[in-house]
Amino acid sequence: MDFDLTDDQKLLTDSVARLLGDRYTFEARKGFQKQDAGWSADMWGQFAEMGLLGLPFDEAYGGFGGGAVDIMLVMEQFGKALVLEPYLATVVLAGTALRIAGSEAQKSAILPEIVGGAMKLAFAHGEQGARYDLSDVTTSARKAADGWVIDGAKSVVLHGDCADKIVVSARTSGGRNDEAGITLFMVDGTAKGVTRRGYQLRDGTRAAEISFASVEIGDDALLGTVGGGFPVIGRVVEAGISAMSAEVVGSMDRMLDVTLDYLRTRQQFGKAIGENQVLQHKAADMLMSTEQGRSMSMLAAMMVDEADDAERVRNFALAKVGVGQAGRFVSQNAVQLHGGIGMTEEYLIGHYFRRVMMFEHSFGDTAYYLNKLADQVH
Amino acid sequence: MDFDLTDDQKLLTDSVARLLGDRYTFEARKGFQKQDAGWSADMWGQFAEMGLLGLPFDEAYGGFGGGAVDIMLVMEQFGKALVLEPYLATVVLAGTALRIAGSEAQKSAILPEIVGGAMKLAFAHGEQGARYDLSDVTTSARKAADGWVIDGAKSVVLHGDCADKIVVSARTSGGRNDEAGITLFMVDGTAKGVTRRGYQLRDGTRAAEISFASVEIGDDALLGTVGGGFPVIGRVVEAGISAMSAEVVGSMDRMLDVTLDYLRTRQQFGKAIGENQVLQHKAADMLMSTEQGRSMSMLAAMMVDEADDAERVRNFALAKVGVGQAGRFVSQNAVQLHGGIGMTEEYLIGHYFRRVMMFEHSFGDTAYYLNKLADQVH
Amino acid sequence: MDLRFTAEEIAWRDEVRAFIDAELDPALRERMRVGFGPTKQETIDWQRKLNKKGWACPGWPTEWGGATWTPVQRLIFNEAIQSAPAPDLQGFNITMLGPVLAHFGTPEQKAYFLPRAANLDDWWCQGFSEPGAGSDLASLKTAAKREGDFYIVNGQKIWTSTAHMADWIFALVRTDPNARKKQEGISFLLIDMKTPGITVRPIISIDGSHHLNEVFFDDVKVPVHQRVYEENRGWDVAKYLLGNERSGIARLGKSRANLEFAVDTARQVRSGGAPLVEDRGFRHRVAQIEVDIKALELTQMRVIAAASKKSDGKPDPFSSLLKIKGTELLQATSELIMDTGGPMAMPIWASELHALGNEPIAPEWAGYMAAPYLMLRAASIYGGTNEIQRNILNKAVLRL
Amino acid sequence: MDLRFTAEEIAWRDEVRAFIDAELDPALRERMRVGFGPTKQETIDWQRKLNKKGWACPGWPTEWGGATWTPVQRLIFNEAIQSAPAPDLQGFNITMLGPVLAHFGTPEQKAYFLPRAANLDDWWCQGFSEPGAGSDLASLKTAAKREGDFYIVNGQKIWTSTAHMADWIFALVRTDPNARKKQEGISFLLIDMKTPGITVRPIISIDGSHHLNEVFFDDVKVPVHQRVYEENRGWDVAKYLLGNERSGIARLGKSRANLEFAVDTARQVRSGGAPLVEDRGFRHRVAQIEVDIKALELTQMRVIAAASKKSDGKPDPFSSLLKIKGTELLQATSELIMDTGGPMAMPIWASELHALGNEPIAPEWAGYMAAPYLMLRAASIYGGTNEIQRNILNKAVLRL
Repeated sequence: MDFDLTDDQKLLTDSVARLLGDRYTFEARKGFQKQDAGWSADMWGQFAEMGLLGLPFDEAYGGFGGGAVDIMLVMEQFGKALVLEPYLATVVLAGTALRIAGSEAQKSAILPEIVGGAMKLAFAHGEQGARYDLSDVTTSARKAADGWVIDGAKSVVLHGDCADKIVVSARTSGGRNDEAGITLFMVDGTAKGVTRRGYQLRDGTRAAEISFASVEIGDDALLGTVGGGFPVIGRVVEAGISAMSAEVVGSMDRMLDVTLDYLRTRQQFGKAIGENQVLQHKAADMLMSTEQGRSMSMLAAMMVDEADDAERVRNFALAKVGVGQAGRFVSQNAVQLHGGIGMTEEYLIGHYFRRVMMFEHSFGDTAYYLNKLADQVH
Repeated sequence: MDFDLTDDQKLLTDSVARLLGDRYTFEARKGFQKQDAGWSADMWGQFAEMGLLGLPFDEAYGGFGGGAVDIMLVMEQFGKALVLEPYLATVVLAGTALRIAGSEAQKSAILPEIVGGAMKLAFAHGEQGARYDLSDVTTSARKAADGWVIDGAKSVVLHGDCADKIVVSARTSGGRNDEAGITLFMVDGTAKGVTRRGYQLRDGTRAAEISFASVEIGDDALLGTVGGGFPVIGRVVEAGISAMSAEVVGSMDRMLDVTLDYLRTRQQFGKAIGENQVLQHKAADMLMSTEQGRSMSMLAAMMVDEADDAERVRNFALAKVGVGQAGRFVSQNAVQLHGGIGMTEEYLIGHYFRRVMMFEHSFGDTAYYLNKLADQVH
Repeated sequence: MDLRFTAEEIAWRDEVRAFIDAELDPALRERMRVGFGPTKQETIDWQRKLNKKGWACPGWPTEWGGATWTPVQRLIFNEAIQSAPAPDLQGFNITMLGPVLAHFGTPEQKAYFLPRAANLDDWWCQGFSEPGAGSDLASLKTAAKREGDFYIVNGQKIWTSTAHMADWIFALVRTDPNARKKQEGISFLLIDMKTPGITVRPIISIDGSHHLNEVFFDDVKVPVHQRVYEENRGWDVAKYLLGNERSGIARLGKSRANLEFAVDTARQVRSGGAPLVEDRGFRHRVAQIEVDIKALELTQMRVIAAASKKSDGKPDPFSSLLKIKGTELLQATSELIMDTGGPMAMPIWASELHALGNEPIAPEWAGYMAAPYLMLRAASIYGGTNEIQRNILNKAVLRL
Repeated sequence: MDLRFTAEEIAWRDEVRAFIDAELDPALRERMRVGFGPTKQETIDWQRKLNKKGWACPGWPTEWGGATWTPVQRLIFNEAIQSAPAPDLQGFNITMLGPVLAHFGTPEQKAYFLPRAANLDDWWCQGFSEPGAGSDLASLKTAAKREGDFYIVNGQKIWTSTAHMADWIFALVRTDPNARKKQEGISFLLIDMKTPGITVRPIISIDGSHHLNEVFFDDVKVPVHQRVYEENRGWDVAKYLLGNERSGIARLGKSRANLEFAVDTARQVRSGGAPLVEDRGFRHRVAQIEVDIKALELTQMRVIAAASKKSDGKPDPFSSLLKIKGTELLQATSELIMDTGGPMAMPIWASELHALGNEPIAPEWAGYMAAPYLMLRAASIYGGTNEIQRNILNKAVLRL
């Protein structure tokens, strides 16, 4: 057991913290959000320059060969600053799919483009009727002479509106919930038959509904094996949970800090409201939730590369519930302790609140994973 | 809608309160508990004299023709004093079975004996393997030439050790959980083949394990119709829930009072501990739970005679959960706010705590009724 | 004792429901069912229909159009409105200003303002809160300096709900900055929002909606005859206003409507290969909320019955219980709605759903599943936070 | 960073477990599994086995038999003991008195008392709490008046766990009633329980058990050489003692054992025609507890890892987190046990189960299902209530 960070990891954390502290203030973020894309191409360039976009990729592709802990450290900082850029979608989600299932040719072609900041990706798996069921895929891929034809629609695809390439899951055989018949493909965002409707999510990040109408792709667009998509999707989702858990930890840290500050300075009835013992204890509960959530986020990071399937799946369920509940508790109380100001768009607390809400409803919610854990009690 | 009590009801409440205030102090109760029976025959005589033992029975049998609200008022006072006597078992449980299912002959023979205080009854339904399932009856009754023969065992029979007559549920047909094959009988506590092992419950009241080994009873021991026991049992249990809910309300009232008193007088770090805002808010939460529980207890009382089965059953589920959760919250916090003293046998709070615990695990617990309610969501 | 409604009370409930069924625009009702609010014009139209019926201002004195309803009738009326759902009575006009004017107003103030308020000819808003005051309302700073027949008002109000659509504002202002106690030296003014010097700045809430505003007063001239009650005794008026009309504070009808909406959606949403409504975890959550709703429903009736017996005019401290438990239910039910929506609740697309003509990009319900959750976090904050409510319970009942 | 145990740590865990398997009486272990405590003699026997192995007093200086374990090893050891379950190290001797004597004791005190304490030749108890003091420990009143080479002790202690089986008591007494601050003027005495003038009165807990006592001192003569550290500086000793050895404060092993016992019983109990363990509500409750156990397990490791880096000797304020969350889990798991037992948990028949020879009147588990629930209500009270722990977190970390 060892909680130490390497010197490289400390350096990484510090550099990201410094960059965001300087350039990603709450005010700056408002500006980024107002840009057409809903985020800042300039910051994306900074991330590339700093090596963040290549963090988890092999050095052979220009990456840095980092692991889940490195991603965790970066995402914690992103959670503090509420970073809007398509890092999760590109580097973590689609990036994991490529790392695990991509052919040498695919990796050589795409990863360096990601690392350099030239290419953004999205992971298009969820569908409107699927909710959190990873095997519920109705989008279909039909074999054609020289490739595949995709039909169907994907929903709430994170940063799907700006993605140059989209990792798409499609059914190549089996019934609606059949795990074995799911296959992954790489589709160009601008391919004929692809329609994207971008929109903002409640937390200010972007997503898209994407429909595929007889989209023709070549055999080289196949990602991994035919019918082999499901286990890859599971690993991608786990990488997403781990990364986003770390973001929530960063957000909880900030919410707690900002709330403590408010409690210390806000005067009412002639004294700081933080002198109320009830609010002190509520803050203590927030602190404890934050720390428990941090532990669970570490667990998730540690499990990303765990080889034992049962162990990994179970721990991700524990972690998702733990971070989700901690986030809900901390964010609700951060608003409550602020009172009216916490309810306004102008103030930063509400933005953290919504990012945490977004996490809880991504990749399966608390009830979904409690169900999974309950299934194992016997 | 009308929350008023009649003048008679006010008088009833006052008289019971006065009697218990004078004669049923916490110290007096300790004495009653130490008596062989585990309760006071003298107090039982007082209850008879005051008319409490005849409260719900028709005047034709010497009773007072009172209703569920009258029982509620008495039980609230009993809950404040933690009355040990077999009132619930005799008057409410077995009494309800007799009222609903008894023949004219049975009622004429037994009810006046109850009213006068000469006869105690028990309701022997639960079995060791049944938990809260009312239809789970394995005790059997076999038709003989001139009556019935009963074999089996009943568990945690409230005041079963002192009962002169025992209302026993037995299977006359069908499988283990078959609702249709359950029949009620009246069995003498001293009948041949009846073995009773009395013991104390955690709250200081008495109960017994009762076994029946080829117990022969006459045809006149049949209570109600053959195979018609199940609906009667349901009504008996509901009457029990209603009465005991009122007891819990009385206990919560007392716990809150005693706790407030403690918070006002107990000094620590140079001031009354009740000056701590956190404890004030906890007490406010106890108050709210008590009031919400009181409302639910009223609902139960109101539902005892409701004719619409679905409406009645549903409301009893709501009430049982509501009172159970309120009781658990109030009693746990009463101990917590007292600190060490609340954990001791000598002090009264722990006795209320255990009476409330007993309620939650009588007639089906919170999880059992939440399940019932959940079944209806669709 | 009988907790059930009497035949007369049931008949009354049926009468109210029948009126709503007959008079409320079905399209508005459906939009409200899924969480949308009525427009200003819709609220006005509805209020006028009620006014025609004689139901616009039930709590007022009968000479000004009030009703002779019992507290139970009032409760039944409120719950029927919330459950329908139909637009609430415009609170600033009906539950706040009206009773205050009827009690403290001059004959001229009553004659002019009351009928207009009942008919929503004037839309009123409330200018109490100020930046920096929060729950400590009496520490307000907006100044009104007497100059002849006018007050010159300078200062700022905040959290002013619907100020951007209001014709008038009733405001607390400081007329004596040197008063001994901060509660003294405050006056209660009626101010026309069209008076020069008033600026309204929107505050957008975290659900993206615009209900709240800041209102700035810059040398605003207010005729002295628009002051209600005596100068420097506005705090008495405010206390009277705040103690008024606690019936419906629990907003149980709204929680019930929320729960219904969640369950209804859960029938349409699939989870694990079956409708979400069949999931045991979901069902248990619904069951627990049903228990809590029932308990509060009965407690509310008890509080109202008790209130109808006493007539000291003071607010019942148990209205704090109704507020706390009521807002907990509003929050629990809105959380359930959001969780039911799941990923489909995360986009901001309520307004975009139909933007593309006949081709909605998501199921209709999806647009409304997160907003109530976000918006109702304020329920435990406004009108005195739930922490303040517990302080009140402690002071008034527990006396620790 | 790696949250997993290293191979060495796993080997260590296996070694401890193997020792327990080999040395612990299986009958005692089974009795403890269902909630029963060890007898005094069983605790002594077990402590001596550990002492023989060199594991009796791991936190002491090595010259007095302490071990060179890492904090993680210590944690693994504690958890293995709690999970087995095996008797805990006798806390008063091992985690409280030992380190204090090793730090503050005279050479004679160390030489005489430490080996005896490690081997449980003396059973120690703690005389800190007094009636009326509660969490305000320093307001203690028991007086020790110096007369020559003796102190004459008069007063009363309360909540004295195991005083009725103890050979010695270490007590805080007031040696200077005129001290400026109440923390001054206190001394730390070692007192032989056989000294004339000591009376022990049992306090029965609400689970019917006898752990606690009142201890009365009536002109009890205590030789001055039995004072630890300087006169009137006993508060320093007490603070050192209370800050010591927070590893294991969360008692996660116990919560884990509780959970296992509940699930195991739920396999045997029928509900609705099937084993209770198949009920979704039961399963969800277990699942939630598993989440909370996992989170605390990792947090505990983080606290321990951080503690092993710092050496200022001050208690980590995060041990308050471990205490709060740990006791919440003890209480949640004991509630689950009781609810699993259901009606069969309500009788007091633990001691009667076998009273009738070979014919138990209920399933074995039934006798033990309510006692932990009752007894563990004290978990959030003793050692500083959970409210006090939140005050500590606030003061030390949040600084509000």
